[in-house]
Amino acid sequence: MQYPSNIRIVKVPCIGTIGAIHILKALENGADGVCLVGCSEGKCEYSSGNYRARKRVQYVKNLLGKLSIEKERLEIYNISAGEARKFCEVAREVTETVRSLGPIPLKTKAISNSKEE
Amino acid sequence: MFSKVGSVLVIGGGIAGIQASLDLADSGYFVYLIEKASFIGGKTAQLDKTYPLNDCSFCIRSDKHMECISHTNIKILTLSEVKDIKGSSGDFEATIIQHPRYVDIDKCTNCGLCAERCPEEVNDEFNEGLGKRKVIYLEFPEAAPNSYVIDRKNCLHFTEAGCNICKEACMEKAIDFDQKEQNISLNVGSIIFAAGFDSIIPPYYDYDKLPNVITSMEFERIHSLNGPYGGHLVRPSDRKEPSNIAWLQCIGSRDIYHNYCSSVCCMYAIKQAILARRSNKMLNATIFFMDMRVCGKDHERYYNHAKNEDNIRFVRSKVHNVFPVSGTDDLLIRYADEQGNIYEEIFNMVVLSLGLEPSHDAVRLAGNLGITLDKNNFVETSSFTPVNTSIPGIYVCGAFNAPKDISESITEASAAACASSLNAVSKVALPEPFEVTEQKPVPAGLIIGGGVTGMVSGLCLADQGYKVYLVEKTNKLGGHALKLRKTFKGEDVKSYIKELIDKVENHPLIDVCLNSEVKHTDGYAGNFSTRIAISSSTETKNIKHGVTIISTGADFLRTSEYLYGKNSRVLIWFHTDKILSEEPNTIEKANTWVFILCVGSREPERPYCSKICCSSALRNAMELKKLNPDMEIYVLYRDMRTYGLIEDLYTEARDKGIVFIRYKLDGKPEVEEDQDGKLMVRVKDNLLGEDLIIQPDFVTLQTAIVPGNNENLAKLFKLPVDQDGFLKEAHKKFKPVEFTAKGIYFAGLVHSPKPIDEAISQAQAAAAKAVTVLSREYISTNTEVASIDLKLCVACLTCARICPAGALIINGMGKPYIEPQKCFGCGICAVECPVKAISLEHFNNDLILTECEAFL
Amino acid sequence: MIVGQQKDFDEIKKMISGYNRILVLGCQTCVAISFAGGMREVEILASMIRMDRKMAGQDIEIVEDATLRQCDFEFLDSVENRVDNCDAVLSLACGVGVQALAERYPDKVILPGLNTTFMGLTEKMGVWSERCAGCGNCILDKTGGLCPIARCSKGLFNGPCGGSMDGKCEISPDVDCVWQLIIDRLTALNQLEKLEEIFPIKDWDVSGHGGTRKIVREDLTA
Amino acid sequence: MAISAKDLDPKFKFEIANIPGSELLKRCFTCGTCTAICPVSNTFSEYDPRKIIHMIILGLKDRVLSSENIWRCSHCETCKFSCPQGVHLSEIMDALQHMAVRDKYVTPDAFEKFGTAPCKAACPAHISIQGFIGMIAEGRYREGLRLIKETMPFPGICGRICHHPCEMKCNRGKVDEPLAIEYLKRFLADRGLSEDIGYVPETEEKKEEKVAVIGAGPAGLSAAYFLAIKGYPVTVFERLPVAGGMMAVGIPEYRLPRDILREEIKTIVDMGVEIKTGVSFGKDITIESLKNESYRAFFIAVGLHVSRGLNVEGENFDGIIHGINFLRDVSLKGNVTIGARTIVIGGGNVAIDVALTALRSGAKEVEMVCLESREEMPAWEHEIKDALDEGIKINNSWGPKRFIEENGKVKSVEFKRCTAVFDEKGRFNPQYDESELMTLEADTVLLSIGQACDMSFADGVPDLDVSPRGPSVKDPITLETNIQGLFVGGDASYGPRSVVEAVASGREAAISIDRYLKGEDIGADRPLEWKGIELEPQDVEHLARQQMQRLSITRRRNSFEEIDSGFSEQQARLEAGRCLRICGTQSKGNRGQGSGVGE
Repeated sequence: MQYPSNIRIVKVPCIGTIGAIHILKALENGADGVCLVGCSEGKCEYSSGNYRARKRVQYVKNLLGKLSIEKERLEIYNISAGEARKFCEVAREVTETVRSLGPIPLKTKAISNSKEE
Repeated sequence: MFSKVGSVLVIGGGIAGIQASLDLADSGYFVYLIEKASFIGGKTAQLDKTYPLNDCSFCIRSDKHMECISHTNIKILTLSEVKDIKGSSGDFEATIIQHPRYVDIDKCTNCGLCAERCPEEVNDEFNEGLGKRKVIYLEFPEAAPNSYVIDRKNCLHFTEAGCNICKEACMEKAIDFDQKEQNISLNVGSIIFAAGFDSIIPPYYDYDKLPNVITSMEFERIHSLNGPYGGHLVRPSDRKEPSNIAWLQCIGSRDIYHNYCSSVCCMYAIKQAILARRSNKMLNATIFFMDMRVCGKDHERYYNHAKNEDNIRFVRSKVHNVFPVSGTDDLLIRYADEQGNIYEEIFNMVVLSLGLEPSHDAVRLAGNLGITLDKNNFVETSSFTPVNTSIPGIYVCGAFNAPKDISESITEASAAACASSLNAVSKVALPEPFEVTEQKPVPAGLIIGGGVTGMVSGLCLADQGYKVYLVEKTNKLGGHALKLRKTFKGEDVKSYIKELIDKVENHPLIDVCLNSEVKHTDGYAGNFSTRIAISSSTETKNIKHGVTIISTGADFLRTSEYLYGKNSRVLIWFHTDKILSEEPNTIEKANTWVFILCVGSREPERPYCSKICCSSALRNAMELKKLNPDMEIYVLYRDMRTYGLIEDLYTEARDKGIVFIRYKLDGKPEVEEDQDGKLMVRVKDNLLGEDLIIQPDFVTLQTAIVPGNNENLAKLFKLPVDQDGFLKEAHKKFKPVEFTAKGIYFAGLVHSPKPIDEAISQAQAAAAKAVTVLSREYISTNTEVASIDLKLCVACLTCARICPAGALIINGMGKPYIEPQKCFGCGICAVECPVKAISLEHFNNDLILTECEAFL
Repeated sequence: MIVGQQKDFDEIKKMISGYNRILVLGCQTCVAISFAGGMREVEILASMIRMDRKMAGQDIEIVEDATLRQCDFEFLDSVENRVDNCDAVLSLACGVGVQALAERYPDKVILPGLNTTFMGLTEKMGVWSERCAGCGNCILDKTGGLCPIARCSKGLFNGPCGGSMDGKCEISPDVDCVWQLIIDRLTALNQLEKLEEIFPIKDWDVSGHGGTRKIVREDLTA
Repeated sequence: MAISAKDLDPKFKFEIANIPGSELLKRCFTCGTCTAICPVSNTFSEYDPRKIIHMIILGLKDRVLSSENIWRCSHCETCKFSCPQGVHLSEIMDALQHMAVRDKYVTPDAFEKFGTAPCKAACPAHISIQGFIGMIAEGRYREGLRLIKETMPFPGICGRICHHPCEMKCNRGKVDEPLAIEYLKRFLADRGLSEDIGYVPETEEKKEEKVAVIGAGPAGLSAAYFLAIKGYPVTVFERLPVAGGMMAVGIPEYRLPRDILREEIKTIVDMGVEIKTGVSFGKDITIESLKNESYRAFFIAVGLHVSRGLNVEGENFDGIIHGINFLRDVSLKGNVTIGARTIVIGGGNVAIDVALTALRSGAKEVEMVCLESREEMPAWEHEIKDALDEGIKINNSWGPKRFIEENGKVKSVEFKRCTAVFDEKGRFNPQYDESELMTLEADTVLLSIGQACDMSFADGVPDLDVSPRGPSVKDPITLETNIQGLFVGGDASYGPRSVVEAVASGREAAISIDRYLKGEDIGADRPLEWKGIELEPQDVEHLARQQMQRLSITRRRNSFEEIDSGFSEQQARLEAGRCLRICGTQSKGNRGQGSGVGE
């Protein structure tokens, strides 16, 4: 079982602990996409962490829209810890999506814009 | 006097063994956990999802595995077997053989290089032989201990001397072919058999020849993401997705070879059918069964849902043959419906719902030790001491006691932990709590409800030296059990209760408060304070206690159906008990007696099974027969739910000539009286398609068990109540006697209807859980607790509003305060705090940020 | 408390264009509670600005900070250095805070990141609604503790208008008719007769219509 | 129509359940397995065994006993091991039928009207042949084997050497060829041995009364087997050093490998039967000595182990050997020297065994000489064919006149033409034409002209009525003798017959002994007679009978290797699939197929 090597995993006790700022920081610092992986809906050990995270992802997607960054770069999935295979699949899927979008405009535009100058 | 030894030997590292070990270890005992396999988890580890929540089995149990592996009070011996046990209660000498793993657990990093290189492949037992594995292997990625193991029998190093490929591949130098078998001698105070079960080998159905006839465990593996087919539901012969699957129930159960019910198969078959339908919406799932035995909490609802929402077809017919359909890999099943019509249907795959047999190794060992086994080789236990074997100091829990599911096994494991701890007195040091606050737990328990359950819990705590306050609403102890005569095994309930009440009333540490009710309660695990009102006076009493156990029981339905209340010969179950004890003449004069089951249970307004009605009806019917052998007894039932070893009672009842007639919910029996007040019962016989008119002298109604006034209780203790009005446990499968809130437990019928033996084991389990709190040197807190920087806090209340644990309160000064006993460290408050005043001890915001920033 | 709402990002972008060293300054009081201008929002906004500038190929230096209250000069002293070192301050405080900042640092460009919306309360997590219009002449004693000035769309004083339907305001079925609430409440309090008293014409002088309001307590002044 | 109390007889279920074999009746929990599996139900929709059981339990006595349905069971036993609660439908139907006759719901000729499959009826042991064949077809081998062992302890033996009268009666024979019943039985037995699914019948709770069996041949061992099932402690005394009787010392190894025999005898020993070999009844032990050892019942089945004489001149010269002695010596000693030119006198199956064994024991040339013409020969056709195939010359219609010696050793035999073997009444009374003579050279002459009983056993039980041929039976059905508690059976009591008949005899003896020891009426309801129902199969596709692999002629020479190699699993299933499966049922109605509804 393998997942793409260009995925960086940040482990958190509950997906509910990931705030908008964490997602933004990751993107700002060079991640081309961010994928939140939490427990299945209704199965949160902390009762509502994954539910909150899902709403928060929507919020950040809106922020990304304002920045003209593709919303697809951010996604949230519910995968339980036993579903290693599903995780790998999702990881591949996410990588594929992000790859098809290309590098985050943050990098490309920064380069092209600076060239124009 | 011999000196008692402070450690306990737990045989079997399945879910029951793990739970028993954890409870004992948490209460300060040292545990040796012996497991035959190379990993702990047992059969549960092979399961994909568990009913009735369809939870990922691994997610939840893996916590327990890790806890068990890392607990300083537990020594796990994998690849080990018990060779012999000598000595007696309090001082046993056990000889263990530990087989070599050939891999150093501490060095192995699970890189997998060894297995990659290993040239030899064999069938993978963990996947029920459906896949292959190397000879050096990890059973499954999350196996605990998480280390590779060498299967000596097939290893070329041993069979063809000299293969060293894996050894050379290992960078960590973890492979050691020189490891030798070890004899280990252990001195323990008590022993718990948690040896579990072996699946019955399918005796027919051409299981060995037809690849698409699979066992239920094979289905679990196929459906598992870490299984042989990566979780794709395909059939073995051609790896194609089946479009219709049949489940055949009672394979190796309820037959002449295994004349008991394996208890779990109905539920797991439904679960598997639901999962199959989820992975393929177009799939036809059919379950062939005899009686649908879904008696546990929420099980009936699960069944109804499967039938009505998931479109799973249930066919009441036992199937004995599966025929190959030539030219395909499909299978033909022939079955008869109740009217006698015979059908033939073709399925792509057939799952045999295999029954449970007590672990063969354990049977041998138990036999050598002289432990009394019943005729089916399960350990013989009494309803009143459900985890005690015939040898003092040796206890049993889980499926070796009787067929049972995970939650019942876990309950029983805790019960066994409780019972065995009385034999092993001296304790070892507990691991340091993460955060030590100065407070010690109040060494007392409050028990609410003075029925059998409450009394058993109370005695368990008191016998371990804790003060017990037993609060009972009525003016006497005993509860509804006072109305009962006998258990399903035929033991005398009355004398048991009398003895129990005596013990409770005379126990120096038990303070019985009759006519009392709880008015207010406050605090947290280790330190509760509760106000009790005594109904006869205006006086109230304040109690300090470290734990609370709720055992307020349940009530019975006062029905208005079937002329109850209008004709004095229509009785409720306990009236029958009464007549049996007090009116032998009445019985001698009666010619015909009718029992009607499921009165008020399993109906739209009460969609649950009351679990005890079948056995209580049969027990009373047998007693009636004994007093008057000529009496004709009819039992009108919907499904005969004599699960587990209770099946014996059903067999015996049929042997005695009791007549069983099945009715359907839409064709309930009618009870009428003629001009002379004589009773007449009309019921449709489904087999003959004709009405049967019985003129009984008495009709006994097995009325539903209904929840007591749990709403109040729930409000008082801030506890969740389920849809049926019973208390709701923290997790149906893995935390069966706990609430999410710590320090408060429950036992007995307040949680769901159950027979006396299960209530008693739950009572012991609750006590075991309570002891894990009471036995601490300090009130323990969770390892990860949020903390608030009050300088930054603006008391916006956000945290208090969102905390899922209810651990955040705003004190009178307008400042938030986190109750460390309640906080479970999820970090949600920290991320939501608008002024960033909250952080998580081990997991603060900056750490995540740093990680998120480390991308370029 | 004062409830604010962050300005649209495009507007903020326009506002800060041309400035390359910006202090984003939050206020940890009212607007923090309404999730518009606390430290948490400062971080998010700062991150967005940085990303936006980066995509435009422009450099920007952002300093993130927040004061306990921006509407008190004393709290503003602590950020003096930071203010000095930037081209502009993007304040996430309410209008009062923005102005306090502007007054305290007269040479600095001070920009508002929020629209200050109303005085109100948190109905539940994430929902805020207006309760007080600051009219300077409270009549809540007569209306059962519910303010028709702040909560009646038409600011009526003597009972509901003809548009009140099923307890809802005619402007939207989501808005409660405050007069319905007032009547219900007074009925429950058995004080319905209070409504029989006709409200006199309200003195709007104290509501700001008479110029900027100021309160002086002689006993407290130095 | 509603059923009311007056229609019900609550005692009915107890009445039926008290009949042996029907005990578990009340265990029925109406799962429906029996109905789904029953070939009769599958062809005749009125017949629903589950309903019948349910009606018994309800007490619908009149309705059940007057129903035609109770007569429809074909006793195929297909359902026997499928009922999860072990209810034996066939036995219950039997009980119902007898009760219906007894209580005059029907006249006794009802028994005539319905019956069973002709194979089962024809089998002396009444094996439920159609049942075990059905089980093979469904892959339920273990159950098939178990079903055979209900009535026959030697499926491996009888699967090889049985004269299979069942096959003669097979209804399939009317279409193409009869089922290979014998070989299918062998298939189950072999599979049982090779795959360790061998079935050791369960024995009832141990009883007190000891039973002695004299003679460990098929009859004696069968009696021991059935008595052991009933829980009796049984000891079998055998004069020879091995158990098995003629199966061990008569039937040659190339037809019956000895390991098969050993395994099937071992099963009986595993059931608790003690076999004492090398014990002569009449010499080492007697009835008196056994009674002193507290044996309570006796079964004598000593067989026919001595050869008849010829009464011909020179009969006692060296080189003239009795065929059964020869076979016994080959079996026991392994190696018997025999001349290059051997003559076998006799035309029965044993003579052929003797001839073929001679061929395997070193004889270069074997000729058979018999009184009968080729058509009259008592040996079975396929056996004669085997002999001819292996190059044995058969001289028909010759009788020995005299033996000619050289140095006291036989040199040649002179034969006279036999003109008729039987007289006009069909009795054995050979006529000769002394003018037509033939002389054959011989190094060895093997006489195989009939067997007789060794009467020395009579010394052990002087009071027993005997005839010159063997012990006398008082009642051929119960096998009682003039001595109470002493029963006789097997060849010694009725003359030379086959193993399966000996098994039947042993079983009848066991029934008698059981009833005797229980003090019951020994003769009641006996014999159990089966009527095979003839069928005119129509529209049946022709399917060839499966053929067994046989050893090549060249490999048979000088080798005792088994000739027939048995069916492969595939062959067995194909062959079992040829069974019509409806034999014994009366109706040909067909049931619809389709999807049933769920709950």
